Amino acid sequence: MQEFFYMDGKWMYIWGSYAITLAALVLSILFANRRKRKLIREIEDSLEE
Amino acid sequence: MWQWFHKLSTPKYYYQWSGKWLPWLAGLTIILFAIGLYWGLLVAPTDYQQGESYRIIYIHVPAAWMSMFVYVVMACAGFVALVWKTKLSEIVVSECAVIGAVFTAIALITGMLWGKPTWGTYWTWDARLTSELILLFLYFGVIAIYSSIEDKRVAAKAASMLAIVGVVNIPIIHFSVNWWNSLHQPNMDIISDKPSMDPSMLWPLLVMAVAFKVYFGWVLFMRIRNEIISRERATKWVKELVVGR
Amino acid sequence: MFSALITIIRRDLLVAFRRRAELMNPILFYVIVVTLFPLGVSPDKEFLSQLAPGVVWVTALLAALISMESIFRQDFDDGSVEQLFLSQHPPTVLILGKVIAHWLITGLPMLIIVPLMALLLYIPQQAIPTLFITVLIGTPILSLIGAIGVALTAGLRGGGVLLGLLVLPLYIPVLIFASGAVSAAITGLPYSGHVALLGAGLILALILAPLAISASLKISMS
Amino acid sequence: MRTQEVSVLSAHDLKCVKGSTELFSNIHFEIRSGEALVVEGSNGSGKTSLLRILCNYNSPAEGQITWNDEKIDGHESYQQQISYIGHASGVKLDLTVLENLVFAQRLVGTDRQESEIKEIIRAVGLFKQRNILARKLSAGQKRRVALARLQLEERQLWILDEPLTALDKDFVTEFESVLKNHLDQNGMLIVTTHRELLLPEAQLKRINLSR
Repeated sequence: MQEFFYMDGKWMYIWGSYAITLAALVLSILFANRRKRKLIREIEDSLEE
Repeated sequence: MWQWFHKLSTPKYYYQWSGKWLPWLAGLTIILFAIGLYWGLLVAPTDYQQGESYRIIYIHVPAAWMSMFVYVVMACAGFVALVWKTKLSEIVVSECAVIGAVFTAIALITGMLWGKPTWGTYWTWDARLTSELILLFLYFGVIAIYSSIEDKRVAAKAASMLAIVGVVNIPIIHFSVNWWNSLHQPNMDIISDKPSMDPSMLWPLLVMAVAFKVYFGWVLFMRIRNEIISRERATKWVKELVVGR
Repeated sequence: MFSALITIIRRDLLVAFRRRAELMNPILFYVIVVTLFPLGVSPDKEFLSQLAPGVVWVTALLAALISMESIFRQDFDDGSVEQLFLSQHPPTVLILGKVIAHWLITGLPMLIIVPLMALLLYIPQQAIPTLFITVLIGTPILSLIGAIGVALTAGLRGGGVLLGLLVLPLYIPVLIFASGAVSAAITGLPYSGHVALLGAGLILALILAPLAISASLKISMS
Repeated sequence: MRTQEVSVLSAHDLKCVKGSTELFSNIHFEIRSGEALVVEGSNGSGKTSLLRILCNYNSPAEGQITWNDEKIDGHESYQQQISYIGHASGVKLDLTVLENLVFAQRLVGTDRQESEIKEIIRAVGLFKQRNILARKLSAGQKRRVALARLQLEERQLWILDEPLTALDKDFVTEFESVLKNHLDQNGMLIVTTHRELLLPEAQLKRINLSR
């Protein structure tokens, strides 16, 4: 298992690029979700007045 | 069929329709990514020439394909926005610009991280990387013009126009960059556009490509729904939606 | 139709000549930027003549970009853009006339300083005709594509930088083939292929750009 | 001015939205040849926006506009029936009065002799200034150049945004007769103005946007 992560010496590049890609994809989804919650809160506030 | 398509382009109906699809898109994306990553990282054999570092293609190539695919989708939405002036297509244009830029950035970064072990340097003025960089500038252009106009409907039309002008120029830029590259640099790219790898390496790539497309659907739907709520906040159905939540 | 084209070219040239002092600005800007390169890089003859095609054409792109703004700026301010769309003649013809007039004011003068540039950058004698041809065919493309960008950003603040971001990526093919032609000529290689592609680009731009400019103006005016 | 055929311009439940604020909604009107529509409303009520929508420079958020029962959006010759004066008079500052009018009418597609153009310049009281650069004219004089262009273009539908601003008193009455003359020859007029226009009530229709 250990040598799987080692990727014969090039682990930094492989896992680096996978980490960056998956981070970017997941963050896009989280930001979209965060914006949705923020929008709904804004609309709720505006409805209260 | 046309009637349904026309009905779908009204924000209210689209919001309900897409609501049903979101969980499916999310689930399918996660499953496909799991299969693709497992297959590409664990099952696929080591490349005789590049060793393990070739596995980066399982995200680099799909991201590069998506960066082009999203631009074409954006340009088509732009065409619909300018001709039929539907509100939904205008929203698709502005949201695609951001998603496309993200995919292009991913393709660039993974391309550089792949270049280091393969060619020894992070950046080479390789034809594909250069075209990808110019594509990123085109995306920034669309995002910049959209954000610099206050009235969102006019901004969307301007962005649509630029997307259409851009999509006409992409093949020209691609051709001229390839020609320029072949002139100045002996041909160095290891994997040609259509990877002639043996099937065991190819299948995970196709699975990842589909995974990226389904992911694109998921994040696009989410962003469109957000923009619909934001723009239609004054309407009754949005207020009911928010209260009813 | 053709008379309308000539009319709007004459009008814009007349307007430009009323402010004769400003006519020299694009050329002066061009020469100054060209002189920056030897100062910034190195005055060595061998090095400069190899760098020359790129310098000439990157500067041409920047000069075109900076002088693009003036094509619709005045029309938006004095309200004559609206009149373009009320004319019996199709707006694309009038717009093409405006771009031709703008090119005659900012693009064509570049031809005058081609010999000077060749001198400053040690461009060998036999490459000068190529330089002339590429400037003659290339700069109209820059004006046509640039006008699309100006039409989209006319009413916006921060127009200059935004215009650059929009238009420079679209200028890249012209840069590649034009500087390619000049460097080929310098090294004695055939350059007719590059010039032919530039010509094709010009025809494509002449046909498509006015349509895009007209649509973009309608968007900016709405 | 030769009389033109009868035309009808009608608008049904027009609504205009600027950014996220609604300017006006369900606006209806119909004007035939020989009639004028005065658009009233407080500042910022969307008068200029309505005029620009009627020129088809902008499309309304909702509603329909028809010219002789044909939708104006995509209508191939509707805009060629219009003469429009916006807040800016469409006058080139670096051209003289005469040059402005010679080029304007030729670009619009009419081909008048220079003598006729000079005649119109005399009518608007700018004959002495005909060779002066428009840059040196006062706002009122620039407005008169635009009004001169109006008469040269000989279009059926005049859409004027505050045409009388900066005009001195005696010229206004003269211009009102030009408008009346235009209406009598099957012309049509849509105008916004703060100053009351002395036009026969029978030919006048009004709408108010700020209601």
